[in-house]
Amino acid sequence: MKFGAMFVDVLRSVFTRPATRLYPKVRTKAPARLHGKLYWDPKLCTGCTLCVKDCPADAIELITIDRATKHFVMRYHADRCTYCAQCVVSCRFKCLGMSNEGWELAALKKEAFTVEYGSEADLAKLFAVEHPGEGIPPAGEKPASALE
Amino acid sequence: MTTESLLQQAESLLATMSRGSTRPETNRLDVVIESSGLVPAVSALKNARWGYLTALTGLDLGVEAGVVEALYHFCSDAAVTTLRVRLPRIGGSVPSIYQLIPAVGFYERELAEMYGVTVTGMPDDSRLFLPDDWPVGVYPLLKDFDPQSAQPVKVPPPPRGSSTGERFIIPIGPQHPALKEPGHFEFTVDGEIVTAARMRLGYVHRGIEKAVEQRNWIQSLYLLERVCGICSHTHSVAYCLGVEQLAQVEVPPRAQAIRELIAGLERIHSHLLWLGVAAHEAGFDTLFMYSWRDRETVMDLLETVSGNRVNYSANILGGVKIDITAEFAEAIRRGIDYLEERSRHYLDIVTTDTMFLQRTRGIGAMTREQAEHFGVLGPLARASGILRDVRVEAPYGAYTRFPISAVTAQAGDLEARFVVRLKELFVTCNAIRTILDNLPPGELAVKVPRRIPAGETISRVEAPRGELFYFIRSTGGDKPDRVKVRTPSLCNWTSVLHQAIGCQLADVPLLLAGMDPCFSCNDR
Amino acid sequence: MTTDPNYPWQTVFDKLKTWARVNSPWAIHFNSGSCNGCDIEILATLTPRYDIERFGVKLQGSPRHADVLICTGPVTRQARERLLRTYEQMPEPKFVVAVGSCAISGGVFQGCYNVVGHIDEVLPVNAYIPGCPPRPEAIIDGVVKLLESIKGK
Amino acid sequence: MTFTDFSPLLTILFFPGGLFLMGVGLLYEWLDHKLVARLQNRIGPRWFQPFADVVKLLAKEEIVPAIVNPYLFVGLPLVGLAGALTAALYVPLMGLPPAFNFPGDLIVTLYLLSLLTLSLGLAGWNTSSRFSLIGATRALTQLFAYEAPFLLALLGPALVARSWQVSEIVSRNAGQWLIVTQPIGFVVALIGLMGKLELPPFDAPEAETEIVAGALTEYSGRGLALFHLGKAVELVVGLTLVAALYLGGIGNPLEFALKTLGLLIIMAGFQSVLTRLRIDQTVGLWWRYGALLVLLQWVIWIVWKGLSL
Repeated sequence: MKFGAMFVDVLRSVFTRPATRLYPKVRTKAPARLHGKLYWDPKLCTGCTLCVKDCPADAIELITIDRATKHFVMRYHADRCTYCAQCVVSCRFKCLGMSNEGWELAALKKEAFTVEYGSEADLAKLFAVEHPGEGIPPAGEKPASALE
Repeated sequence: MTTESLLQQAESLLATMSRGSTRPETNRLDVVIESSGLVPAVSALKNARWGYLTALTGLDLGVEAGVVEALYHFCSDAAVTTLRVRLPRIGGSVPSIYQLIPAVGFYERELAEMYGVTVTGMPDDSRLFLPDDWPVGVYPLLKDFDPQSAQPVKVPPPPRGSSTGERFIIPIGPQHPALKEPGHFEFTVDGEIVTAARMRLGYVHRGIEKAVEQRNWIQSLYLLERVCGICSHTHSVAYCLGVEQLAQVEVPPRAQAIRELIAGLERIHSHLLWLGVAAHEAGFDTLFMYSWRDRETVMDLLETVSGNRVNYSANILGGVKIDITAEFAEAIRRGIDYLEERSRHYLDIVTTDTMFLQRTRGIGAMTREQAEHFGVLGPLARASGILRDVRVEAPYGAYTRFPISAVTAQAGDLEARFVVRLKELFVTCNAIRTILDNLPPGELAVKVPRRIPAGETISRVEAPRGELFYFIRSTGGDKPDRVKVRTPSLCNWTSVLHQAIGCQLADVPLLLAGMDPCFSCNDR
Repeated sequence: MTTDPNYPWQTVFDKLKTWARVNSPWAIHFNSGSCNGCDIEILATLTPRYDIERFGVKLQGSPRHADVLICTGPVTRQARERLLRTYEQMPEPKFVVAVGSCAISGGVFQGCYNVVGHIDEVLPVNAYIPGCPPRPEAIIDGVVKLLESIKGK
Repeated sequence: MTFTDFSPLLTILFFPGGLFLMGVGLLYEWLDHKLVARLQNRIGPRWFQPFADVVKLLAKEEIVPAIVNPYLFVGLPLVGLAGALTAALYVPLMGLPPAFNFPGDLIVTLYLLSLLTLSLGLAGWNTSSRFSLIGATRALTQLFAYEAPFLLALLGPALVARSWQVSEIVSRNAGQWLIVTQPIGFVVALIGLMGKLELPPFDAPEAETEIVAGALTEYSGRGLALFHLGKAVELVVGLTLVAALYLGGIGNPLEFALKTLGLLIIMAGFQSVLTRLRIDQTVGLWWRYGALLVLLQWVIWIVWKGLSL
């Protein structure tokens, strides 16, 4: 039986620095394997949609621009994503990956969470289809990496 | 006794009630009985002290078959005996076995509200998981359930508990600082003494068991992982084991070892988390802060190894996603050494600190008989001297190669629960070291077909809170037909609510914390 | 206190109020159907490694004391009314933060029969923190972004 | 120099009463939180944290529940704060002689200090939310538990000085470290102060995990801020009293500030290493050990005095 068994720890804390990390002032690098935001390489994709089928949260949409020439746009919903990386495992052509840097995703508006990946020309085509009569958006209006 | 002789014993015990029995898997006996034979069959098993009731699964065989089944699963070591009661889809009825096994109360209420089966003689037939505004006569787990039919109905507001006379009701939850998760309790107090306890679940009920039927086998894995954010890995392991048994694929030994390794790290994180929360409930914030500070060590390890801090997604069907390289192994060893030293220190604190012992020693004591009577599982049972640990009783996966020894204590009070959980950390640390020293080489995963062969299987896994039970049924499609999840918390509630009566109100939060409740597990 | 905008003390008072609000966001946490993952990460932000008390954030038990409602999980049918009631009990000005993918969009629980939807279908949300669950650092990041936005108002 | 030379109004409103006192109180509160945080191996709040908290609460909407008596709801926090502020006028704040004094002011001070707990209890009863009711019951139970031992412990120095006037006791006992001759009294007084302030481990009346925020559960905005300020003021007054009576008088302001700081550090240490006591354990502790030990010390002291005469 002891009175104040944590005294040792408490005393030690007086002479050591706090365990607190000073985020956001000081930022430590996230581990290499961290499952952050998804990224997609349009060049390798064959449009098999296995990633879409296996996604547990409907976070990925693959929009076909031109099936024959394998032109697609990927619409990724960071707010639905569960960061499980099943899509990365399911993809046979290694065109998906998860970044270990894109994890500070907080935003004040939900619109920021929908990201479109694809070549600039494909993105412009998609925009023209979805927003008829608005003309081609100026470059940089809807950048591929809106979350960064 | 071997599994085989246990099953033979069960078969002979049930011979008079049996309407046909099968052996679907080597460790399972499936006995079809009439609903009138249920009470004699359960008494026969109970009187012979054959295992314990582990779960009650409802099963809808579809509109064409016109049959709903109630499966009563009994486990004794690795042997599982299932009593299968066939009932008509509409108007089916089974007798309640609450008088024999009080732990069945929650399961029977679940069966009644999910399948519309009448359970005659239930002591409490109020809503368990479904919301108050759920229409009468709509049963979500039936195959022809239409979500449109479940429109909210008007309910009279619950009578506001009066504080007249001696009935003074303290509501705890669903939003309450003592509960990080929503559940609702009503403690009737006389001064500071609790005289009655009631509980309402269902605030976290999302309907995962139904949702699984609409998702393919792979999607279901991640959905089930999110049944609970604390023991997420054990849920996915239980599901993977079941699916792999159905698909009859052999998971590579390396993958099995990595699964056990992650499960070990998860157990450390869960127990340290619990230690902190329990200390916080007792008003000992410094212990909370220190145990959570040290817990960050294991969180870092998990994040480094798997990429996520909480829902690791380490498993895929047929193996694991992640490999443990030599560099990671070294980091894990270092972390484990530190954590083991700290755990010894915490064990010292919870067993010697005078003020803390005043809040734990002799409080909520549960004898071995009581624990058996209430069907308690996990550390709660082990603190009362019952060796109930699936990893020891029925080793699965890598536990056959890297066996683990169970920790038990005799006192059954809150202090014993602290001691059992902390000592489990030492055992776990040693197991992790053994695995790291003998990590088998080879593949990480084998291919599992997208369509799983038809069949039924049971997988049992030891979660940090106790035995986790999965019943999985496939009809050969690309989606599961039924996944039943029975989590340890649900089994432990009955005992804790009984213990609360006669306790001080101030002891209630600690008593609730003592069983390490997980509402998201309960409610699914 | 007068409300005349020409009154010179008014701007000083307003500045003081905003300063106090930004530096003392007391929070209350409501889980309306989450898997627990976000909840333990929120709790982890209080502990020595992250120590969100640095920013003046304190976790309160009573909604009457809180300024920020931290919501986790999709909204289940049974929890919906309680979530609304907790929000109504909070005194003005109040802010809502949705933590975790399923609080923002339903995440994996989209289409479950007992899930009403995500948080912003029930309450006005001021900041979203996606992740499953977000790392404690990401939660701090979200809180800082929310405080920045209050400052700007 | 005494402060009675100044206009009494100035004394009461700004220095050493009123604003100055609240400022010092909040600073001490920050110190307490910061110390506990450091002992828990974390950084803790910034220095202006309590000020921001109070200003924010004052600027917030105040919800008056429908079932309460609104006059009591609004009035009780004022009474509590006023009690604590008035008590401050009779103690040697910051090492300066008390602003007012009269024979027997020690007793009056102690009762004024209890006013905060009493109004807290009444506020809890008035709100009649279930958590508030239990919080109020516990607060009042605790009041009756520590009040007598605390009083007995502070009367020890008075007995030595043969006066019940704070300024008299302080000047007659100047230089005498009564902590040495009356250690039990000192410990009981310090722990009694922690009980009075409902600091851990005596925070059962506001035990978050059991009864949310106790008597204050329904308070928001201004009422909460005033109770908060009252606690802060009481912290300063209590520390001043214990330091002045037990730690060798007031000396100069700097020396005195250091003495109170030392007491605060000891209190922070107690707060971090001890587990919350149940209310029945608190009562048992005070009556079984606190009161009896102080009485025992009195007996020893009287016998010793009698022998040496």
